[in-house]
Amino acid sequence: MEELLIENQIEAVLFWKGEPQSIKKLAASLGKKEDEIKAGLEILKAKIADRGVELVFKPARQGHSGGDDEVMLGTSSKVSHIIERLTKEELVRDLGKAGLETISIIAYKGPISRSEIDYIRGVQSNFILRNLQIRGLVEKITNENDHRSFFYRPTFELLSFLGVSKIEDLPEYEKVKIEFEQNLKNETDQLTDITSE
Amino acid sequence: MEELLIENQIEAVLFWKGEPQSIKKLAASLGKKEDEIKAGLEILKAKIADRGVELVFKPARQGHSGGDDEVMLGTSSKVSHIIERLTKEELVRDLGKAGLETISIIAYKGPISRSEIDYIRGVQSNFILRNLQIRGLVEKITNENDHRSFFYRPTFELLSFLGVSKIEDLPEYEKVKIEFEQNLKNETDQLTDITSE
Amino acid sequence: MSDTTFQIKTEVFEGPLDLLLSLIEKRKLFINDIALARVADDYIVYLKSLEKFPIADSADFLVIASTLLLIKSRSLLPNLNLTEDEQKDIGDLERRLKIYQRIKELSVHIKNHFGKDIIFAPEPRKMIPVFSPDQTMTKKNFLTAILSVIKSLPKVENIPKAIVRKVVSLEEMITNLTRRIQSSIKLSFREFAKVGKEERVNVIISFLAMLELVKQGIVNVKQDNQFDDIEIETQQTNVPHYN
Repeated sequence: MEELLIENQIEAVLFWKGEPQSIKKLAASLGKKEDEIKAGLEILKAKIADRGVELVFKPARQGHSGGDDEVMLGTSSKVSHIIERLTKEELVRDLGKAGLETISIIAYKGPISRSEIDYIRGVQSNFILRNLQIRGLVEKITNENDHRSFFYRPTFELLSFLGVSKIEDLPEYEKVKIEFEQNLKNETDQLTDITSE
Repeated sequence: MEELLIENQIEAVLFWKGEPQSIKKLAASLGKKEDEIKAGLEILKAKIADRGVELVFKPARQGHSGGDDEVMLGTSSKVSHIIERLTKEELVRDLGKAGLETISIIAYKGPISRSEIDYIRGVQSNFILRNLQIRGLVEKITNENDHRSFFYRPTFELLSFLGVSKIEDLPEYEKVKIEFEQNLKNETDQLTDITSE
Repeated sequence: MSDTTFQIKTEVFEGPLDLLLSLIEKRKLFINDIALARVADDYIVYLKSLEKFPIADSADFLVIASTLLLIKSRSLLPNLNLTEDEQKDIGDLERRLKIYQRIKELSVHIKNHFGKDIIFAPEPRKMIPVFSPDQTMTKKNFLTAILSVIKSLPKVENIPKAIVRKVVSLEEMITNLTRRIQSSIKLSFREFAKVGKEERVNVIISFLAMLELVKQGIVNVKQDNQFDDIEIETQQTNVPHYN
């Protein structure tokens, strides 16, 4: 497959990250020299002048060592009123059946990993989990035993909102836990079968 | 401040969300009609044809609910190797024989019911279907004509992994569709005795 | 029909159609009833060769075996009368195999593309969380939701009833078929005697032997005397097996 022009490669990385990237980092990611990245950024800037996203440059601050020129892709300032509105809407939307289901699993079974949640629900939960995080209902914590993986648990605010001081105060907590373990035991037995498929 | 062209507004929202959006939702977000959004998407698609990002479409089908047309902005398939190096997520490429078979059926013949999948494969597919759903490669939607039954169709994740911006871009897709419709039409009439969902 | 059966023991098959298709393709045949009659023996021999044959899977395999037996019987005994349903089963099997074969071809495309040039969804966009529950966030709703989650966890269930019913009806079918073939042979004997095609009779007798193989080798059937009722041993009914 033919390779994309450098400005398009830069665009792809910046779009994918959605966060400021240093020129140095971009150069390393793309296997290019910093000067090439800078030139590519100039071309990209001109190319997207008339579009819905724009480049934002953050020069390294004078006198700060280790500071690097950074750049990010962001939405055009001309749509900031729309984005503001959408951000607010995001927070008032109904969480729906999937939301309630996911959050109840995290409440009763948390801390729990995403793959476990996916497994229990039988579908991927990445979008709904992100939504629950933005709404401040669940939070992600690092797995002490494996720093590359995460667990989800209910936030403190959610528990006080529900009026429980600790998670064990949820209705029928012990009973649910036992029932879960019994049913899920069968599940894991089956999982080994499934994955060998 | 002058307003951005609709295609640029769409791009901004898709960039900002970073998740699939339904046409309906986009229309509501931008205060436009769905047709305007669709036309805008076509322009956007043409505009970014030679860039670092691309659009992925997942259409609703007539008679299949759960079924809004949806669209997502992702990185160009031409920078796949670059993003793959950057991503921390583990990419599982192995589908297994059952998985490959089932995915092929859903990709080329979906939306399709479980009993039809069983019929074609000659074995029960409930476990592999659950497995594929947990992996996020296929999803279940409700049959609009019969709310107790379901259809399976490809997800964005599957389209992304296949590197196609729409399912019709798969090799032989149109040819196969005609084949199945013409030559093998009565196959569904034979479904009577196969286990129902 | 004199070809030796193919040794395919080492392969793992997704199901009866997978097995059948591979048998046909190994003999480089097109999918039609002649091809199906030719691979019927291979199919049965393969089933016979399996040491452990879980009943849940065997149901799927046996349904197809029964249709193959029909096709083979008909190819050997043109005067064997088939019911409308049986005719339909045969046409159906051919059609299913053709679709399956096409799907197999198409799966090569999927295999070649999957994970090769991925269109990546962007990293989750960072937003500062703002505590904003909706009205469904109550203890009561949490409990209702979690109970329904537990309830919908897949159960380790035994084989669907429809399949069990099919196994039973398959046994009946083989019994019936055996009787029908027996009487058909008696009829045919006169014809054969006239034309003197002894060879053909031998083929039919060996075919009947094969029927016995099916009965004894796969489902562990018990038959004390030749025309007694056949009892099926299905002790494993509650132990499903999934590949």
